[in-house]
Amino acid sequence: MQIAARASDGFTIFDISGDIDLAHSPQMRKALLGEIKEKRIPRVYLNMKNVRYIDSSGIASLVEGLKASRDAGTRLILYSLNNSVREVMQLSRLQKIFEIFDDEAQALAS
Amino acid sequence: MQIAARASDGFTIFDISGDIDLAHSPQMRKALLGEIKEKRIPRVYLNMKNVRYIDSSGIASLVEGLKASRDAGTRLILYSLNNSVREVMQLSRLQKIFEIFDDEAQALAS
Amino acid sequence: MQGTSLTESSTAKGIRPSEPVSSDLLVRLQMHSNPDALCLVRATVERATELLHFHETQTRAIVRSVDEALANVIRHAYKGKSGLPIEITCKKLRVDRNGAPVTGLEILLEDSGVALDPAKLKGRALEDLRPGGLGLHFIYQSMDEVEFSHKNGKNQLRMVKYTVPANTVVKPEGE
Amino acid sequence: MQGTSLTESSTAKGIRPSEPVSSDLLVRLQMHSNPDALCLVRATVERATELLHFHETQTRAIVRSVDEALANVIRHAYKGKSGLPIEITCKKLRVDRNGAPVTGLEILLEDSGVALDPAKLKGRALEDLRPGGLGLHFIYQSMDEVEFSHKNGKNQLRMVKYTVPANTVVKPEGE
Ligand SMILES: Nc1ncnc2c1ncn2[C@@H]1O[C@H](COP(=O)(O)OP(=O)(O)O)[C@@H](O)[C@H]1O
Ligand SMILES: Nc1ncnc2c1ncn2[C@@H]1O[C@H](COP(=O)(O)OP(=O)(O)O)[C@@H](O)[C@H]1O
Repeated sequence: MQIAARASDGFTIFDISGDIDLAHSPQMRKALLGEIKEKRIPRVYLNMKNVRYIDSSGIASLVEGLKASRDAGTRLILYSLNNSVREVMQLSRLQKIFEIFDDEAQALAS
Repeated sequence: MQIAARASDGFTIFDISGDIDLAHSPQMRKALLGEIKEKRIPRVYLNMKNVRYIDSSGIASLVEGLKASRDAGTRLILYSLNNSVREVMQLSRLQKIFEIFDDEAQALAS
Repeated sequence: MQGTSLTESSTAKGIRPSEPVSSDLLVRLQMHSNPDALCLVRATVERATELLHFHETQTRAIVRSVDEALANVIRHAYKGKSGLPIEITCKKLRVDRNGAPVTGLEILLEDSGVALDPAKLKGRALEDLRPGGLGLHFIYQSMDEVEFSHKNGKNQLRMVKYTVPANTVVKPEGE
Repeated sequence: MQGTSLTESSTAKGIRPSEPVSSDLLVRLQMHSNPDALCLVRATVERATELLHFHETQTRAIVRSVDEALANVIRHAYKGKSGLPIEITCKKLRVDRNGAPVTGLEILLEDSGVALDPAKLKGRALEDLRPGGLGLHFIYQSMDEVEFSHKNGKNQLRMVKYTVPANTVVKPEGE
């Protein structure tokens, strides 16, 4: 997994690629919580376009991020989920809990 | 590996996809030799666009096809080779022996 | 132009056709309880499902189940300790438990960690929005057969998926 | 906008960091001498090379070498007979043979087939346009170390590739 941040006024976009699995979800969790809890960035976007795989520990990290953003009164927004990630969201019954958009344009406009 | 034939007047195009390895090169060999030796088709094209991997047994089958086409006075033409296939051609020092084109348009116009 | 599919299964030139062997082993993997190795297993299992012509969605479901089960072995059976042995055996099944002809993939995971507590194996209600507790849920949702057992001092988890749903689908109670 | 790379290697939450283990086993595979299983091994080895951050071209060269070597075991050592055992062990190397720090992938293939004839192991001149005789050439071209041996009744082929070319590269004579 690789995670890179694009920071701007009032928001941060994380471009994530590869596999968010047991070996790598802690790295994503740390990045997310840093932006949400510590820096209190109003909108944090996750670009999931190049995420090949996400496991339950990755989902758990996203849920932690979502909870932290609710506590902080900020937003966590996901976009460009491929079939594999969508399926896991559905299996976890989380597709309605998260803010999910089809692409970056729609996510940024939301 | 999957191999499908598009037959037309005076030529046949084989669209090959997947891995041409020890398990599958006999199938490609059979298809090639059928078209070249038995049917004596003047031009046989191999569309390699979706070939993910080719091993030395696959290369051996191509060489057999090339020899058969020389014997028959016909042409065997390859196109749309990806990096992986190109490397194997170079390792085998065969890139100058085969007729190789960048894409279908160039191959058909040749 | 006319389209003819030439796909067929064939043995290599000079290779004698497969002789009947007692077991239909596809591959056995031995790894250590290291999260970095999970990606290797996912790749292997993915190809094994392709070999058996599972659909893409089924492939992803199987890969996910094996990955989650291995993650559980690492985190729970081995309590996060690395360097401990895990074995994964992938077999092709040609008959189901009633002897009916099927195509199935059997995956057997074996570890020498602490034996598991069956009471904990039910997974949790999803209504509760909290991190964790999803792995078993994914597995039970995805596989046709899921059996935990303890044999010769080893934990075994046997999972089976059929290319077409088998008549006899063994699901844990409560699913 | 400013770009910050956050890539780091990290252990999972609740997982103790790797303890030093005697060997750096990545994965061991057991398969039968069946050409259909080659695609499984290629996928596994590909991921192992990704784990060690080999470049794409190096990855393809390593995968190709393992595949060709296994094809030779099936065709030559086992004379095309299927169902016979082959073992592939992938290890991460941290030092080369002189003890210098490196990152390397060691792949050990083991079979119980007929012992090979070293005289045949040179490969052939490529000028001669004929099918066959390319596999060993691919292997010698691609790997940094290639060693055939026979131990405990087993044929062993040990191949090593370093992420950066090592100082001591062992090539067979004549290459
Ligand atoms: N291989 C295992 N060994 C021991 N306990 C296990 C194993 N797999 C699952 N469990 C138990 O079942 C529970 C539920 O597992 P799971 O649904 O994967 O969620 P999580 O691992 O996030 O808690 C675990 O918390 C653990 O107590
Ligand atoms: N694992 C092996 N066991 C026995 N003989 C082998 C083995 N690998 C290679 N050889 C010998 O080396 C020769 C050259 O091998 P190779 O370059 O792969 O080409 P090919 O297999 O097409 O002949 C083979 O023909 C065979 O005689």
